[in-house]
Amino acid sequence: MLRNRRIWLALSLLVVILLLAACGGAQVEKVGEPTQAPTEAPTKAPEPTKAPAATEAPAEDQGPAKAPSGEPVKIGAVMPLSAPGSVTGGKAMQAAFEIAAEEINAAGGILGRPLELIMEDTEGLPERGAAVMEKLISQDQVVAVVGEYHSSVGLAEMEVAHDNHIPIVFAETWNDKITASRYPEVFRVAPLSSEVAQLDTDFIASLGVKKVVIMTENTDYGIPAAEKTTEKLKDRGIEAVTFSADPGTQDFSSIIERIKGESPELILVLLTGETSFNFEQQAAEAGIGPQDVAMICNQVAADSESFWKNVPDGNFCFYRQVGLPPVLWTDKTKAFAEKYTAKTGEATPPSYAMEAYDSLWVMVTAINNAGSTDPDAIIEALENISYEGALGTITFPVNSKNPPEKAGKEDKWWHQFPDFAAVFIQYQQKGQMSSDAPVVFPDKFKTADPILP
Amino acid sequence: MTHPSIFWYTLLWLILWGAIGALITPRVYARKDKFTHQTALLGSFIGAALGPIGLILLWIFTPQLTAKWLLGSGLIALFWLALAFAKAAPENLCVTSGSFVATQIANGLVIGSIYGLMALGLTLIFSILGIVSFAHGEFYMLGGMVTYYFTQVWFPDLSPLLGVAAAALFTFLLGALFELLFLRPMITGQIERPGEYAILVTFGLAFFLQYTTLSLVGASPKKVPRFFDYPKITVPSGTGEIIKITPGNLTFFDTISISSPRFTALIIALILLFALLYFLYKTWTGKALRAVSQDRQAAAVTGINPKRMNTLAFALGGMLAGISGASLVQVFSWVPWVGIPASSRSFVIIVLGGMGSLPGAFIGGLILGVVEALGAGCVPDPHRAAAYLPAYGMIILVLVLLLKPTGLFGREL
Amino acid sequence: MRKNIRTLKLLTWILGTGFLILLPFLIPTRMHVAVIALYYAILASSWALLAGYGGQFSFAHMAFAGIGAYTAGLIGKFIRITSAPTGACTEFSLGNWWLVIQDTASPTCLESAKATMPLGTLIIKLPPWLDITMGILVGGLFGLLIGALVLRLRRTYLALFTIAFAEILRTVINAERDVTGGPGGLKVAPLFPNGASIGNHTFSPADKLPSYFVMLALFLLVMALMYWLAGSRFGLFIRSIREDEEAAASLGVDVVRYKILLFTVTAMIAAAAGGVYAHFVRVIAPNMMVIKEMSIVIAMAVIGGMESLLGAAIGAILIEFALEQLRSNITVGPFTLNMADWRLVVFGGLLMLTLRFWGNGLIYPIIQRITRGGVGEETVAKRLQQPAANDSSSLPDAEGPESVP
Amino acid sequence: MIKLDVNNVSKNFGGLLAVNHVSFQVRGPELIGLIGPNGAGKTTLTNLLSGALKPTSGTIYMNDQRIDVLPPYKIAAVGLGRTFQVTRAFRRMTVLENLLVPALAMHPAARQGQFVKKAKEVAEFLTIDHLLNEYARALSGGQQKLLELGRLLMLDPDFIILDEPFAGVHPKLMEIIYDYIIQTNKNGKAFIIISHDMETIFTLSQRLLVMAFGKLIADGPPEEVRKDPAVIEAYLGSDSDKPWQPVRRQAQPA
Repeated sequence: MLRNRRIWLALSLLVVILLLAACGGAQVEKVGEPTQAPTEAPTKAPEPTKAPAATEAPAEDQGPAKAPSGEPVKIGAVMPLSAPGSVTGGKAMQAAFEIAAEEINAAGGILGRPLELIMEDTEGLPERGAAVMEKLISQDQVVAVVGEYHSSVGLAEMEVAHDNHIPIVFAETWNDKITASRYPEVFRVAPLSSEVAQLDTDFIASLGVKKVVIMTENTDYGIPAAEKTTEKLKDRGIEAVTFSADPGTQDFSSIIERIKGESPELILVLLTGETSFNFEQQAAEAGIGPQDVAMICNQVAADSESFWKNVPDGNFCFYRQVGLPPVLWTDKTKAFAEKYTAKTGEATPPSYAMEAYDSLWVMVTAINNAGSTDPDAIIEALENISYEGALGTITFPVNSKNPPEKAGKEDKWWHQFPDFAAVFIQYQQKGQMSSDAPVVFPDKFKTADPILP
Repeated sequence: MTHPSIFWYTLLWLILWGAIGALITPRVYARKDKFTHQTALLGSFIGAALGPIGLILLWIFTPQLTAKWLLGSGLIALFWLALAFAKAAPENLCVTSGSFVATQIANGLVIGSIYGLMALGLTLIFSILGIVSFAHGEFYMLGGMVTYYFTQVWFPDLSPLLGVAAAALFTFLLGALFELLFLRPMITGQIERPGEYAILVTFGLAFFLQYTTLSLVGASPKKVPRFFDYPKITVPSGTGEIIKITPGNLTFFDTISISSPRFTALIIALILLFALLYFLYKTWTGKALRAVSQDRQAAAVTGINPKRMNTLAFALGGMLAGISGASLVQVFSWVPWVGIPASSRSFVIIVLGGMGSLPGAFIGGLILGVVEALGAGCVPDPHRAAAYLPAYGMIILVLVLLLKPTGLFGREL
Repeated sequence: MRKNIRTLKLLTWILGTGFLILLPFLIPTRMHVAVIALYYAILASSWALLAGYGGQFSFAHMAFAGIGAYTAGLIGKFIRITSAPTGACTEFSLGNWWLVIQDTASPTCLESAKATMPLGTLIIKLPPWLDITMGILVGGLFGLLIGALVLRLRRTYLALFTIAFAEILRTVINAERDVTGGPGGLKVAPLFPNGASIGNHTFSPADKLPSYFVMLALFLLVMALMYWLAGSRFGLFIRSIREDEEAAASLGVDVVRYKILLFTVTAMIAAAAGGVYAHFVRVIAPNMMVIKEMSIVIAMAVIGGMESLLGAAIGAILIEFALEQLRSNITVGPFTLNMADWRLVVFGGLLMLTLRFWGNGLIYPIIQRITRGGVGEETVAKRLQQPAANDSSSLPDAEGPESVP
Repeated sequence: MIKLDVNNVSKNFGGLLAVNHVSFQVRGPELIGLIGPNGAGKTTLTNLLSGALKPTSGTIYMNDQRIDVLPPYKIAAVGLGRTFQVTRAFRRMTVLENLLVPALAMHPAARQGQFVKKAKEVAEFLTIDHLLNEYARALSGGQQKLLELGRLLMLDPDFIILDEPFAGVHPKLMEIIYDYIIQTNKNGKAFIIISHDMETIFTLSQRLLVMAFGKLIADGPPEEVRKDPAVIEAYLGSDSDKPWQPVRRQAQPA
């Protein structure tokens, strides 16, 4: 093979020139010297990493003084609208964003200027999410970004937001790492994955089961969530075995047989979106569905219409609903729910729609409070915000003035909305609408006892 | 696995002696001036099955190669592998539970028969047109989609079987149309480099169909409820059930459990298989098709129009994929990209069965179904077992290409 | 005449290169797309060399880009050079330095070892150019292995095998999330981890401009390399193999060797592009290898002109910009077209129509017209005046497709 | 001294013995004709000699080197060149490029420019020099056959096998091919020529091999072979083709 010396010579030449071209040099770290990792510089004030690059210069012109009046303020919204992302989730978020944008413009817009919401499809892909953020920031020159459904995409997006110093309010990304990054630009109105795991554990323990199978998805959301739940269940003396599958898996028959072999008393489905429907129905057909074993279905079951279409044997499924239970709905929630039903025809808005709706409103309120579109001003306004939304009163109490060390909290609480509520609901009748299905946990919101098979 | 080293060392041993056998045996046969064809394969099998002793005996006696030798030594090698696995992972369900293994194999055979049906279409196209259709998975996807729209959206009261028939008709017509518009020019000499063109244009068709479907129907999953709710029957009633039927599930001998939509799909696949065999062997058109696949020019001389046979073959092949999809749409949720893994699978199957061989395609489908089911059922790490599903097919593909590129029933090149 | 054409060609090259160098100043806000466009240009033109020149249809080109990207990313994630032994990680001594691998069994070994290592110990992450080089080598190795396995068989097998290989590679990267990060992706250091400075102008690591010029340099290098290869005996042989393998073999061309060589070289080029891409986008996910990406690269090469490296590259750049431009929805009367999906339909249809009606692509004929100036047709006309030929050859030529074994 | 030894060579296609224990020897620059009815195994034998197919049993030696185990390109290097029944010019390459391929393949260290002059001479000899920069696909069928012969001259093998060199060729070009064979043979190259054009083959060759049903049924000077009863039987027996008429078509082997 080496006879064609000249070709190999040329190839090595290529390598050498690449070497010269990419003389980026190595990253050198010295033991004993403080590193520049953001996690280790908590008390440092948000430092604008703005570089004097040509590509970013126009962003400076976004200040209200220089801009002509009446020119819209641009905010980016990111969500998965095509596969492999969760399209169900993305579409719901899109509808919520549209509702919020209409309301905002009807209420006088931002800083007296109209809001232009630029919605982008992240396809559920991290690299696509990063590219979309680049596009929003450099090409559309948005002043802030809201949204996102998938944790893995959110993790990629927050890096871009951090690099470009653009504030971002995440709507439905649960991974603890997002706020644990302690980036000054990153805020979140969605719950923390670890806290949800705690809730799941409490519920499972209240049912009195001893053996649980967790069916999770092989993603940045699913694996950590399964690990944390397993850990917490173990503390309560409950054994848990985890199986995982890629999002989009079609055939679960082999896994289901293996799950049968474990003879679980409860199956916790952490697969998201459409994949969860696929699993739940196949499990039902194999005889370990919700009618045979207690099953906590994925929260997309809240979309009752598509749930019953995809999982006709899904009776007695439990699912977790994040967000206020209907009894605690604020006026804002009710108003939003009404508009959402009018727009989409669904009975109740799913939690991610509420979160999307609130994330945009929070951002706009902060910009109005700040009185400018300067990132630092927006971040400061966000840290001080107290906004009455569909999810309750949104605040970010752990922030640069009250860092986690001082608040006695873990890093994950940084810029995190702390008061999220969640309940467990059970479909107790075939074909039931999610708005009619009873709340079974926690006790204070309970409308019916859980039915175990 | 409790003792993973047992398994891995056994595997290494099998591979080592298999490789030695494959490399040296043909030389030994050649030196003795014997028929060397496929002796590499025989050597690798004997090496894996019986190690150095078997190889030395083989080299001393150099027996005439027969299928029995291959099958026997192959089975022995598989036995060693299974034994090593059992010793390495004594707690694994595949080792402890016979009913689990039986159910996995049964499920593998059921799903494999549908893979086989789909691959049959691909191999039919190959045997007549001499091309591999890279859009085969999209016909499968469309079959399911059409069934969904017919039985769920447009005519909600329609019998599901009519939905399947509609899917068959649609994919048949689509196949014929594509053949006429894009493949016909190949044989009439309008395309300069037909071989390359065929690969690319079918690949382009796959892309086009997939995204057209996505744009039209959206990405949210479509689901057809199972075609038939079986009545609740237990035979014999009382103790010692042989067959127990519930609306969603069938249980045989109290051990093998098959979900009822899969069983329905199996029945459809089998009916179709027999219909196809009848068509190919008993009708004039079917005989003409087979004649064309054997010798184009000779067939043309006898009055068969090979161009028309091309159209028919492509349409039929697409239809087989379409029906496979239509019969599985009640098992899985259906999205516009379900065809991608399905087509990869068909490629593995036709290489395994032998390009252009009809029985090869069906048997290859069954083998792949069982291998995938056992792989997903037995790989100890539950995180990886299902995720690696497509990789089991890949292992088969590599082994076939290494050992016997013509496949199980392939014609010699 | 001939000299004029050569000057014209040279002029075109200089103009084209100049245009690409000046591009950042024309579209400063679109640099991200510009870099991605160059990435696709490298992939499409190297695929054109493989398929258009060599007749080897591989669907694993994106997989090789993925191998390059992941090798670069994984080296950055797991491998460090230290000036003192850690005593905790897997490590190899290199004289005074230690090569440290933080394997998945002990992912935090280096962190914990910091406490015990002497103060001032240097911990060095390999520079991007080195891990890209490693990526190229690993890509080449995979190319060699696959080539050796499949290229001795009929060419349909290559297409079948590579499509399956690409899917499996993606599956494995998805499944091995401890190592690769799974579908959530792998973070990669920027191309210039410490920023870059030209003169007294400093760029931050997140700036696109330095990355653009690195990708541009790679693109120009790869084009030069491929044009040189295509013009050498290697190019002659692979084209003869494309035309007729058996005939080429009967004339003494070592068919299998040249096919493997071609496959390996193009795999390495794809891996190089993937490595630079990884450092540019800074998060890579297995989805960069999906069939859709491969389809787009093929559409770019075919529409540009499979038999022209330049045509494929121009096709790639134009299509990438068009694809990004076409993302926004189009409303026609009461209907809103979701262009995110429909644009791919358009390109899928265009791919098929181009194949069917314009076998040479849409851009290559334009290039040909510029560079050949109608010379080809002229001599064909000359030949037609020669009465020596008898074209009514009765030899059967209707063997059907794929008659070349 | 050119030497070819074909010893007991057989080729089995899934039960069909296409070539059945064929043996013959060639010594020196002979000009041999190979004839036989359709499906007799002539093309299979050619493929076995050139390495495109591997024999099921038997051995082939050329100049005392065993070649049946070698890949085709190495057989070409040993000194055996061939043409194909259906012309196989590299259609999307120019005539000049077509001619350069074998020359460069034979001389790994040489530069491209070295052979251009020789290629021009060869093209001139075959009267296709005005087409040097033309794509081969633009050539007529006959000219493509000439191009194939030109490639053989550039390859410069000791032993040349021509498969149907006269089929479907304009009489004027046929003359050129005829001259080519005679002249190259005089330059010390051995030939095996397969043809259905009996008239030409009988006048051209010094020795005739006759195959039927995979077997070599006759081997000798043309006059002797013409009288051989086995040959007459083979041609008149089951096949409807008339023995001494030129046959233009021959079916492809499956």
